[in-house]
This record gives sequence, C-alpha cells and structure tokens, in this order.
Amino acid sequence: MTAVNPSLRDRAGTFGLTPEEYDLLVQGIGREPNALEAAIVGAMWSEHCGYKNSRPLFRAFPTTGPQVLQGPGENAGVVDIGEGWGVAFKMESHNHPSAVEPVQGAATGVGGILRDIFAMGARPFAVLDSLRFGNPDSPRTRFLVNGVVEGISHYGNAIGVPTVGGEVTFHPSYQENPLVNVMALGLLRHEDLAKGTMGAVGNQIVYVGSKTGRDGLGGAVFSSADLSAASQADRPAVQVGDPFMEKLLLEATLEAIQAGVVAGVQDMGAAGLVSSTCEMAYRAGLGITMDLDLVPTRESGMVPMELCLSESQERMILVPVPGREQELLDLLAKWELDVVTIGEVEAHDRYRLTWKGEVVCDLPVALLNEAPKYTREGVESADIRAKRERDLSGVPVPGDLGAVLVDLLSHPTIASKRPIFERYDHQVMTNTVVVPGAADAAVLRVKGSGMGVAATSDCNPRFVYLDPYKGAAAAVAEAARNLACVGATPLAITDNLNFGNPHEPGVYFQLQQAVQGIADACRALNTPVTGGNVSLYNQYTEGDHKVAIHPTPTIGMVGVLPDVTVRATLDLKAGPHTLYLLGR
Amino acid sequence: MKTAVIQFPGSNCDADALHAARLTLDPDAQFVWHTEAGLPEGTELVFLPGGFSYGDHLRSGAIAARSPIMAAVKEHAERGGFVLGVCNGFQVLTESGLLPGALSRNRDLHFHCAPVHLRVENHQTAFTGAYEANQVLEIPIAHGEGNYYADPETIARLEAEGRVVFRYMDNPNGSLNDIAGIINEDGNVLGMMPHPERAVELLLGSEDGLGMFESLKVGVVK
Amino acid sequence: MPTFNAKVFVTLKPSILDPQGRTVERALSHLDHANVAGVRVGKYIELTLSGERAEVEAQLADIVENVLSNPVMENARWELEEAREVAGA
Amino acid sequence: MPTFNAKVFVTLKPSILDPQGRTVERALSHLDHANVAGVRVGKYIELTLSGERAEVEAQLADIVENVLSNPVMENARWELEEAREVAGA
Ligand SMILES: Nc1ncnc2c1ncn2[C@@H]1O[C@H](COP(=O)(O)OP(=O)(O)O)[C@@H](O)[C@H]1O
Repeated sequence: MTAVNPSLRDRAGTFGLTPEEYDLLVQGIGREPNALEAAIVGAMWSEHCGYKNSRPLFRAFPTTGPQVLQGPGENAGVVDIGEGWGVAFKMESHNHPSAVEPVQGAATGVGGILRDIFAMGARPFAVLDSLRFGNPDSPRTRFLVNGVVEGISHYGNAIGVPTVGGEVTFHPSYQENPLVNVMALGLLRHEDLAKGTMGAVGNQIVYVGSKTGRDGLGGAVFSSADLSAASQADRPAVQVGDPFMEKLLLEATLEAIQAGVVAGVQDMGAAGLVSSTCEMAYRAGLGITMDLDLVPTRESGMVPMELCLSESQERMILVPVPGREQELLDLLAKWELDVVTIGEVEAHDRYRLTWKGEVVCDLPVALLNEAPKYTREGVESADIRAKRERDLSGVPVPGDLGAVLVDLLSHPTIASKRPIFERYDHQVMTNTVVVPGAADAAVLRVKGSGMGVAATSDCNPRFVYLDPYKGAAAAVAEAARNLACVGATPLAITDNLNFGNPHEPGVYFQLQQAVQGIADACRALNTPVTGGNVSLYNQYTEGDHKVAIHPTPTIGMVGVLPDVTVRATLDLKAGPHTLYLLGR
Repeated sequence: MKTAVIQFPGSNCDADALHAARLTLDPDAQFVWHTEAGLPEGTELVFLPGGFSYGDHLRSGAIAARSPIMAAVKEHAERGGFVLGVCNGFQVLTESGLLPGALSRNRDLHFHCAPVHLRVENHQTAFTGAYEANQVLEIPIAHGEGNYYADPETIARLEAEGRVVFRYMDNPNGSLNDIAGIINEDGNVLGMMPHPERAVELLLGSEDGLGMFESLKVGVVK
Repeated sequence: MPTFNAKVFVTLKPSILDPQGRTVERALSHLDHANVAGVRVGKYIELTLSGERAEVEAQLADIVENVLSNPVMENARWELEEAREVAGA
Repeated sequence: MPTFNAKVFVTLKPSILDPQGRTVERALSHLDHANVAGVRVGKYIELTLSGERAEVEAQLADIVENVLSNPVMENARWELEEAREVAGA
C-alpha cells in the first residue's frame, strides 16, 4: 500500500467528503485510506453518483407495473410497448458544463445520455432537450442559447439521432445557471436487453472507446498535490465530445450485444472508470481487480487519480460472455476503437486497483456503492408562501386584453421555437411522424410494426416555485395530456430534478414536496418512474448571498400508439370546425 | 434496379437510403462498406447517403472522397453507371471531382432541417423523367453545409447545359443561383442537398421524392 | 490613422481532445501517410484594425481573449503589423 | 530519421464570401469594436512528419493540396521546420 496520510481528514473537503464522512470511511475499512481511495469514495458518494440527499426521498416513487421491463437502477429504464419491442429512455442534465462552455457542455450532455441508452442494448432513436435560460435580453443569455443549441445540434445531427422535441423557457433565476436537460429514447427487442453487471467470477473487463485524457479534472475538487505535474491551465474542466467516435462506439456496442457476446455493459460517465466498474461489480455482488497501467491514455505521465476519475467522453466497459472474449475483441477492433482487457472479476468483495505492480486501491465494493444518506428538515420559505397566498382579487384587469395577448405571445418563453428546432435534424432515421411544432409531443413510428412511440418533456418552474407539490404533479399531468393529445397512451416517466442547495431548508422543502407531487401524480396516471437524474446546487448570486434557481423537476414521459396512422396534431384542419373545451 | 448504398463510418442516412431503395427500387438493395475495393457484381445504382461521413471534420465529404470505395464508384460512373449523392453524398461527389463546385457553410452558419420547395428545372434526366417540367416538389433538407459554390464559368456552363436539375424556390443556404441539385455532363451522376429518401411515404409528410426513384426504375426497364 | 493587419491563431489546449485532428490523422494514415502524427486543427483569423498602435494592441488582446477564443479550452496568440499605405489587396 | 513540424494555413479565396468572418465582424461592431474590418476566418493546422526533407516537402504539398484544402474555394500555404532533437513536449 502507498503510505498512509494522516492529514487527509483535514482536507477531506477536497475529495468531496465532509470530515464526518471521512470518519465513516475509516470506520468502514478499519484503517486510514490513501488519497486515491479518499478521492474514489468522494466521487462515489457525491450527489451525482451516490444520491445522498435525494435517494431517501425516492422511496415515494412508484416504480413497477406490467409495462416496466427495467425500473430505476440501471443505465436507463425500459418499458414494453408490445410485439416484442421495448423502449429504453432516460433524461440527464449537463447544467454546469454548459454554463462554462455551452457548445461542448451541451454536446457532451447528448453524448452521455445516448451512451446510457445503447448500453441497454437499445438503438437510440430520439432526443428531446429541455432548456432554461436567464433574461432573454442579456448578451450572456444569447451566447448561452446559441452555444447550447449549437452543441446539441452538432452532436445529435452528426451521430444521426433525431432531436424531436423539448422546451425552452426564460427566467432571471437561470441567469448564471442555465439548465440543459437532455432525454433520449432507444428501441430494442426484448431479447437484446443488456445490463450493467460484471456477471460472474472469471469474467474479463474490457475497456473500449476513446483513450483517457485529463478531461473533467480541472474542477476545484482536488488539490494539485494529488494530480500529476501538468499545469492547472492544461487540465481542462471541459470535455470535448466527438460524435463521430460515439457513432463507432454505438454501432460496435449494439453489434456486440446482438451477437450475444456481451454479459454486461456500462458507459463511463461521471467519475469515469471508477463509477462504471464499481456499479457493475456491486450489481454482480462480486469483487474485481483492474490494472491501471493497461488503461489507454491520450497523454503521457497520467497518474492513478487521473486514470480513475477522468471524464473523457466516448468510453464504455464491456464484459464478454465467458469463452467468447476473442469474438468480442475482434468485433470491436473492426470499428477501429481502442480495446483493452484491463481486469477480471474475482470471488471476493473488494474493489482493487493496481498500478506499476502495487495495489493502489483496495476498498469494499459495497462501501463504495452505499453512500451515506441524509434526510433533512424541509421548511417552506415564508416569502414564497406569502406570494402563493397573496390575494389576487384586488389586481386590476387590464383594459386592452388584446395588447396583453400580443405581449404574452411575443415573450420568448411562449413564442415559436422554430428557430431552435430547425437547427436540429428531427427527421433522420425516417421515423418522425409528428415533428416539432406540429404538436406538444413527438410521435415516431416503429419500423417493422404498425406502432408508434410518443415522447414529451415538460415542467412549468414558476408553478413549482409557488407550490412545489402541485407544480411537480402538474408537470406530470401536462406530460400525460401532451401524449394523450397526439393519441398515445402514457406508459412511464423519467425525471430530472434540478434544484438549489439541499442544505437550505427552503430548497429541501421544494425537493421533498416536488418528489411527493411527482409520485402521487404518477400513481394516479399509472405511469411509474423508471429512472431519473438529480442536479443540485444550482444557484445564483443575489447581492452577497446565493439564491436557488426556480425548482425545476423536468418530466420526460413516453407513451405508445397501437396504430401510428391514428394520431392527432394541433393544427386546425380544413374546416368548418366546432371547438370544444374539455375539463374543468 | 440493383442498388448499393455506400456506408462511411459516420454515414447516418445510410439506413434511410437503404429503406427507401428497398421500398422503391430494389428489395435486395445492399450496404457496401467504405473500405471495400469494389462494388457488388451488377450494381446499377450507387447511392451515396447523407450523414457526416468522417465526422465531417475538415470539410464535409473531404475524407470520404478519398476512401477506397470511391475509386470503384468513379469507375462505375465512367462506365455509365448511375450515382445518386444526397446531402453528404453530394459533398462527397464534389470533393471527389465527379461533380463540379463545392459546398460550403450555410449563409447563416446554422444547420437547417425543414421541408423546402424545389422546382424541377430539368425533367429530362434519368433521375427526373417521372416529373413534369417545372413541377414543384416538397422535400426536406437537413444540412449545415449546403451552400453551393462554383466559379462563374462553371455556373454558366451548368445553366447553359441544363445541368441544374433542382432549384430552391426559397433559398435556405445561400447557394449560387439557388442551386439545389446538379447533374454531370453524361447525365448519370446526380448530387442534391435535399433528401428525396425522406419523402417516399405519406406517413412522414411527403411522397414527392418517389418520382426520382420511379424515374430511375423506368429508365432502366426502357 | 494607421491601419494594422492582425493574424490570430487559436489552438485547442494541448490536453484537450481534438476530434478533428484525430480523424484527419487517422484518415491520412489510411492514405499511406503513416509518417504523419500530432495533427491539431485550429483557427486562423485575419482582421484589420485602425487606430494608434498601443490602443489597437490592447483592443486586439481583449478581442482575442473574449471573442475569438474561449480560454477554458483554447490558447490564442496573435501578430500585428502595420498595413502599408497603398493597401494592395 | 528527422522530424518536421508543419504549419498549414487554409483561407477562403478572397472572392468568396466568408459568412463566419462577417458574423464575427458584426458581433465585434456591436461590442464597440467598430474600427475592426475585413475579418476572415480560416484554418490553422499543425502536424509533424518524419522523413527526409525533400520527401516530406513533396508529401506535405500533396496533403495540403488534396486533403487539407479544397482548391475550388480555398487557398493554402504551409511552413516546414525541422523539429529540435530533444522533442520538448
Ligand atoms: N428545445 C427544443 N428542442 C426541440 N423542440 C422543441 C424545443 N423547444 C420546443 N420545441 C418544440 O416546439 C413545439 C412547441 O413547444 P412549446 O413552445 O414548449 O409548446 P407548449 O408550451 O405548448 O408545450 C413542440 O413541438 C416542442 O417539442
């Protein structure tokens, strides 16, 4: 083992751990960790990987139903749409990267969610993007909108998956902290459903895709002592995506899964190599040993911390079916990807890494995957409550309602999104039956069957701000209405919970209430939650303190049309028509 | 009509092209991988599909134009075989010299995906025989680099020889003379930015692309 | 007022992935140029500015840093040269 | 075998409209840089080649002309320089 560093506790924060969490770790392993181990635990226990603040709330979600082929816990949820077909779908945020470098931040957001989909054995066939920006008149907002749309368009168009829907809203609370939530859907035959598992003892662990660079390590998380000599300036906080490489990875992965040579597969996303292999080992209930010297690198002199936590894009872990290793390697090599066997599954419960012949990490798999969970006290902000309860009867009705209507219609949140969705290829794959703008949900046909799949993403954050329970429930209801309006039966949802700092009682209250609202609405509508994503600490500076963004629980919903030729769009057809108003 | 759809590693309309070709021209249409040295025996039509053949790094189509299969495509064209290049396929054709000119970034620098209206400027080609003179078609575009450029002499020649086959009614990208599609001197190689393979089924909005495939089919039977 | 020609070179930082460069390199090696390595694709921007040299230099530095490149992932350098009176281009 | 560093500059021909350059120019004038004109955006490519100088020069000329630029609308020029023995990167 590398030398034990007794002062690590003092800088636990640089690894994303509180001193108390550090003590938990020491207790769990019966010794002091080394810096690499502390960093690995810090990454695995982060909100992004470990959901330490949000998981306890998720118990409220309904997650089962006859239509659910795969519920939460895998790379993506999967629903049965009939005739042996399934749809894998999930939504994920790339908020912080997009605020720093909008083009690449948004592009790699698309890349990441697509990998989650094809890791399930599904061919990605639609993307939706839900975007929130600040004041529409500010130059920074224009820069961000243009960059984010450019990034999504660049990645999605190039890889050839249509972007078929989404939403764009503007509100000052997102001025510093734009939200970029991307949802993807994929189609699979039931028998091709793949899982993120290491399988059984003796299985090989195969690294495939791009080489590993120092991407995504420039954040403030680490003190420079833990990283190699590369200067801070050269350590990019941004990752650059390559849709061309991802296309190769997609085709190679699907070919391998369909050939039946894959026992387990997972994408390397946040916390890269570590989180993917840790989670796969945990699902198998087994230990692994990997040799970090074998990881393909893009730069020389990379050290274990960098190899483990790099967030270089377009990389996957594949576990071959025993006895068919060579078949898998040959198949992958054809696509000119870097392919290396870097480790093996073993009959113990440890997560072991070696480097230059030394064991540099030896931790229990379970400890890594079982982050401490926090349940906090939520308290509604008195200020927001007052706004909600404000008596509106005294507000004067404007005289010229026509002018008000024009004002409303010209607000960028309400105005046509054509300039945005025209920059996305929404027709590639020739399945898009209801295109953006034609309805509030997109409809795609399933080639080889008469069915259609519908998808939408929705959330009205102003409503959630005023009443997080009702607002979040309303987002689910709106999504269901949007599906019903194209003629689809809603099946299930994925969610993306974008909130402020959960340590603030007011924010925690919003999170709690919103989750309960989603859960109750999903129960009522029989649309279980099959997956989701959490993005916390979204805040902006007001005077000398931080204020949370409007709470934004984005809902992505998927539905099915038994006969895709029977569908509806929102345009008035050749009249005369009678218009009806439904509902209360 | 025996059809081969060329697949570059970053092609992404390859499956769409194959689907349309099988629906309209040849139930046995096949993919041909870019590293192949030759086309399948008896190939009559080579379909260069849209996409981002090599990530479209450098310039669209630039690297694809230099791949092994393109030598075979050139021979096929020289023997009088039909070649249809759509979108990125058009870019590959100009980059490989099978068609004159070049395609550069759209005037507003943005990618555009939308249905556009095209006028059939020459309905007496093997690709357009099923259309009427000056017929207006609705066919989708989806590209970021479709701005056709050639030097003035080349443009004048194309116009004089009736080789501008399709013209935009409302130019979406800045193309000179509103050019949407052109044909070579011998009339067997056609490149166009709009996607006829996306317009062969009413379910997806338009059937106006069908005429191209019907023209080719009839032409061969004739 | 004098006029200056500026040339600006924007390159990705060395440790940032350059997908363009990588693809071009791979394509070149398929084209029998296997002795080519380290391909990096950046931007080359030409512009002219009128004004006094000191001001133009400060202004150019600002433009390069804030408009023409993103310091998060790119490096940029520039050259400035006074244009000859009879602009012959 | 010696190694050479090449720098390649690809620019649009002067007669061709450069929408990117125009967009940058417009953005700059909105940002109070109205004294900036003639913005043209091109490509700057770095690569290394190993081999004897004469061969490398011929090869580079070929690559630049046939792969890195499109003579229909672009001009290209290049510089070649032998890399120092102790490659310090
Ligand atoms: N970011 C986006 N990407 C793709 N399509 C979008 C985006 N934003 C809006 N759209 C599409 O534009 C249409 C109108 O959307 P929107 O203005 O949000 O309508 P509504 O508020 O009535 O749901 C829908 O078809 C929607 O999918």
